Amino acid sequence: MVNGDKQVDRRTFLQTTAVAGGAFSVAGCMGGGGSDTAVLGMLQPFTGEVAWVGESSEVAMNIAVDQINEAGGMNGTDIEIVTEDTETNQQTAISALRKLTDSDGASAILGPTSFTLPAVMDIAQESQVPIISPTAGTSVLDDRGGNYIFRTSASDSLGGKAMARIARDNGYEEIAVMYVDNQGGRSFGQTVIEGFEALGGTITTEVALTPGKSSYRSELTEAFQDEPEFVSLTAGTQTGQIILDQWDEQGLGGVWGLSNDMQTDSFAADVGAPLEDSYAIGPLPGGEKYDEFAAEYESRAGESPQPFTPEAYDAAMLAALAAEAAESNSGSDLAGEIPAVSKDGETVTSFQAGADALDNGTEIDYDGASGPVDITSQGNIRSSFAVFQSTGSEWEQVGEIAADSLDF
Amino acid sequence: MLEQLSFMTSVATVAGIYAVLALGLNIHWGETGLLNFGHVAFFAVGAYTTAILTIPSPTATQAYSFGFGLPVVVGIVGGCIAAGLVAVLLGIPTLQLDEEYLAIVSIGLAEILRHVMMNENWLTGGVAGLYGIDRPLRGVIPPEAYDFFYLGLVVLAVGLCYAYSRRLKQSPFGRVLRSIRDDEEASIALGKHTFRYRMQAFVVGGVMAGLAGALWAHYATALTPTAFGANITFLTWVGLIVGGSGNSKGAILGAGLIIAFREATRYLPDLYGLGDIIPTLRLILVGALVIVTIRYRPDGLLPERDISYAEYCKRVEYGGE
Amino acid sequence: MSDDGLLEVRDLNKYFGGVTAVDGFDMTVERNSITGLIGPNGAGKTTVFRTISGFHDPDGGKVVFDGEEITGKPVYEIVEAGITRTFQEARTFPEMTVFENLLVGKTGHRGEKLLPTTAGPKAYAEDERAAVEHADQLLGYMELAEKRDQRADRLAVGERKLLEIARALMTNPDLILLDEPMAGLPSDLTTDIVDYIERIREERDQTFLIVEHDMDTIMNICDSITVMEAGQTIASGTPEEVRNDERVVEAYLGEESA
Amino acid sequence: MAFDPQFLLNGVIVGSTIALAAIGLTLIFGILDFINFAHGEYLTLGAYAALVANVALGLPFVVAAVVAIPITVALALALDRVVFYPLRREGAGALSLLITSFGLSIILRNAVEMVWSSDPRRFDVGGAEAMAIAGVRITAVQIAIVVVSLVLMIAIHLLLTRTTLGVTMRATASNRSLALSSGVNTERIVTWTWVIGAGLTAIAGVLIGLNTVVRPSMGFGLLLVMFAAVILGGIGDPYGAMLGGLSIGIAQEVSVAFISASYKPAVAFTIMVVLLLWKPEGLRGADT
Repeated sequence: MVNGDKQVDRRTFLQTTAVAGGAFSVAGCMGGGGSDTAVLGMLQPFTGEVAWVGESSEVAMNIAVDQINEAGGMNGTDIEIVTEDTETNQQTAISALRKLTDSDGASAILGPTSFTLPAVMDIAQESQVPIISPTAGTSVLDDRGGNYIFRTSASDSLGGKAMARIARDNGYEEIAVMYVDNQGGRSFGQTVIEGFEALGGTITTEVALTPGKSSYRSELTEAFQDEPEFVSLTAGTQTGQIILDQWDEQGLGGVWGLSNDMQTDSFAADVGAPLEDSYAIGPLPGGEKYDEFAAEYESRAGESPQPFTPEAYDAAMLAALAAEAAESNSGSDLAGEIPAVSKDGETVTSFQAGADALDNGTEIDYDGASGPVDITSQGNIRSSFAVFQSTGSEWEQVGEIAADSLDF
Repeated sequence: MLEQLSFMTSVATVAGIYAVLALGLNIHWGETGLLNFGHVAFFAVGAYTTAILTIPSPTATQAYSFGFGLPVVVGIVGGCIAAGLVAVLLGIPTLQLDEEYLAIVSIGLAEILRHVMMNENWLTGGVAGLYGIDRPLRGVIPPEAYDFFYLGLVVLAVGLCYAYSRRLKQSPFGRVLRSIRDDEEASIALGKHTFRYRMQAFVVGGVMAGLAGALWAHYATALTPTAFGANITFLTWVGLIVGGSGNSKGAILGAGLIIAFREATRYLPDLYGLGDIIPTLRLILVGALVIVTIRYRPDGLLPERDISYAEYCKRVEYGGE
Repeated sequence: MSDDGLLEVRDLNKYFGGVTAVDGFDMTVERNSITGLIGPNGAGKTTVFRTISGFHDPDGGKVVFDGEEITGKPVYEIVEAGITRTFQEARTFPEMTVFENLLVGKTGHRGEKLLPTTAGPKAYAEDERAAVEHADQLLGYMELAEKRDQRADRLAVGERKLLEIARALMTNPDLILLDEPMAGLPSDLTTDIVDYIERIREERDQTFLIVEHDMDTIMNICDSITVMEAGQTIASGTPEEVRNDERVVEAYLGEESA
Repeated sequence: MAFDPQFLLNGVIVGSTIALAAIGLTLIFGILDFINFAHGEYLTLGAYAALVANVALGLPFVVAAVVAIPITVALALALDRVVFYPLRREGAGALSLLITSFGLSIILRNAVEMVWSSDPRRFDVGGAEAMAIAGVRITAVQIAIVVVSLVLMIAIHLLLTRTTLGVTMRATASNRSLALSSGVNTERIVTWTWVIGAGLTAIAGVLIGLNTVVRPSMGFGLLLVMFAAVILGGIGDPYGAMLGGLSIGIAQEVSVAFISASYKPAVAFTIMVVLLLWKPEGLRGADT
């Protein structure tokens, strides 16, 4: 390389860089967790294809935190949210988690998704800060959770079995399975296959998809080559919609069984008439509590709640209630209380009610926007699923699959 | 402040790992002129090899089929060797190509490798990855001091790679590498078997990247394919270019700066409250740093230094020490 | 042709795709001579040159050097046998100093192997000392000592030519192949180079083979000249003989009128 | 089971758009002598320019697509002036340009995401339904995509063979030792290279967006595939790039019938690596 006259000499450059770096660090010391607030960290993707996850769950978490702060805060201390971007990348996620636990002194971490959760769970455990993920369905967590790792969303291994049941219960004997080839998609898709075969059905084709491609026509051709009448699809809304649009365009027929990511009314409306009679699974609607949450969400974000937002709201609530029960905002103290406040006690649906009950020495059972949210000692929730069918413009609940019927 | 120190320790550890990567890349590009854009491949091979060698054998629910439960030391050495072997395999087809071809083919090979990691569950655990990777001397070092211990280990690795790079640089071997970088045909004309040199340099740099991967595996304790995207190669390149290629000190400085810059920009939201656009803005800043450095400081902060006649005479006089 | 030629090229053939570049070419280079290989554009000189130095594999014929057949051997073996070439455009290593440029030329240096390098400088100290001394001596000989710490890309064109020849000498060759050494040089520098070549031949008992396009430039420096056209040898002998050869005149006239 | 020709058709559709974008990349590669990592972002910018014209301003799709071309070209030229030209003037090496282009790629991609978010968007064109023709399903839009791509490729052929500019460009691109050092009015050729390269790439972006969706990562996601096409065709060879783009598109789609679809992205690279081992000078071979 040629040294032009524009060369900045080394000292100037180093000084500039050092000053800039120093300014950032100082700002960091001032900005992060002062002692007058408690910090809840949020670790989600905010850039790239799944940026919507971070953005929408931040809205949900803000709703929860505002309500908690209005009720006097967590153990009398106002909560501040610090968000960090995982960039859906293990390395960044670890650095970001370290910043939240070490630098910001977070009491608990909400997030991340299946992509990065398995990669950070040991580190959270070591740092003794609980992780409550509203978004990680991966079956890896089935027997790795508990202690410091919890989630408010159902495991893919349950979701997959529920999907298998829907297909079987509706009389389909041969189905095809498509899933995006990432942490979340594959564990869900694989359990659909295992579950459906366990129920005596046959899988005609299994197609693993790379997310983020522009054309899935060949994958569709492959999946529909034996003309299955039912195809299970596990994908995010973006990839899902491309696939369904191209399926419609190609006129391939059959009905779909869609994973919970796609069980939103905006998705059903966007795909529209072709989706009529297709199925989706989703969490059992949380009744009144959900409606209340949905209304608040809509007023803040200007759209109906995205998938996993009620779970994000509940995750924040659980963290705060656990802190109340532990009478401490330290992560290692409150972690142990997370399963305890979620089940077996007086049913509460708000932070205020829960905090009051705990002050009176009553055990509580938090029921939230996403359902009863009962956390097992393994950190999972054991929830029932709702079965939805599309009317061609929205999802309509047509049945329920009880948690007990998924033990096969 | 203690919390800050702890965070700084983890940033320094990551920076150290990148420094080892950058030192390896410096052997490739800085010394030999190999346009390697698939550096992450060696990193990944080092990481997965040590993971597979050290994790316990799988239980029924786990996707992978091999876990040997060997000591961490064996794993790290194994990771380096495997990375070296992969360098030989990748080198055979690619090192005979023109440099631009090498750049693109090496990206391609790294991508193929990433897809293998994602799909071959029996070996790598697939997208679910490998977890519970042991850390050296975990039971012996007190937990509160462990991060510092591990940082020490990484610093040691940086020191070793630096010392070795320096030894290469000052040796006649390094001189031949530089001659190949400057003008391969002229080097051939002087009777140098340049393919062999390119290959040896490729392996040495690859082994360093493998070491970085092994260190990463035992630091992160979990591996998933998402940790091995092309952005790692790119970040290493940026570090090397900013620091100064052809200069080992520059490689270390650059890697440190780029990681510090990446982590420091995390504090941006606290400063200005720009809200939603902050994460994208951070990445834009990293991009801008690259362009600005290349424009105003093309040889990096610490450019390559010539070895003078006097130094040669002196070295020969003291019997080479 | 005598049998004790240092280099003997016999019936050399080389094709590129369907095109014949060299077609049964013969030549001999006598020991301690300065031999010229000339011919009009496209005659195949460069191909012959590259084939002798090992940069091309011939499709037929043989090259014998010092009694040993080196046909089709890789460059590093040919250099080891004692033939080193230079380039028309003086290819030095631009980002290395003059002194380092010379050091690279040292052959058979233990320190250029990875294992001794790893073991440390002591393992190759002897060879390095020899290399430094050799380079030092050549620097003085070629009057480049003042420039030894200069990076090669900062040298003037003529100095670069000298450096390249000095670097070739570092390999201790018996035969040096010069590829148009005078190309692109102003006339005073040309004289300089010619002086150096003659001096080296006399003082260091060196043999040169010079490939040149322009006949006049090398008439007064060569002992013997081989002329080729269309891949074949059309004449060889002393400059005087060659200058008066009809076919040579024709070949060069043909080019001028073209 | 019999091989379904549908795979082949899908490959032709995908391949023809890749081919268009790859022509631009190979010309820039050949003439400016560096690997432009930001090339994919020009594709994205083209698609978003058309999207804004079509959806936000309500222009008919065809008009929007045409409007997108000058916008992308202007952007590419402006970026060249600000980012690449100063480096070229100082005689910076190919690597400086390459690394700079990678930095530029990050900036552009994230800027697009900042402005339009990462949500996928669609053009406002009528809903397409596939027709069954000779056992394969194809939509009217897809027929249009293939036709437009073909017409543009023919146009490029005429430009490269029938105009002085084109001939000079081709000569410069294919003989890289000549590139930019031979003293012809090089900056003018550079300008035209960007105009043609960015223009074609913008159209490719619009067509890809039309075939599927428009999103910030669409160009970057295709970058490596385009590289593979360029290498396959031989650097600097526009016809090679067309052939390479088509072959890779077809190979990728057809591969789904035989191997796991999650290996699909690796197919392009595998072909590229194998070809380089077998024939390092590219599909069409060297001219010498």
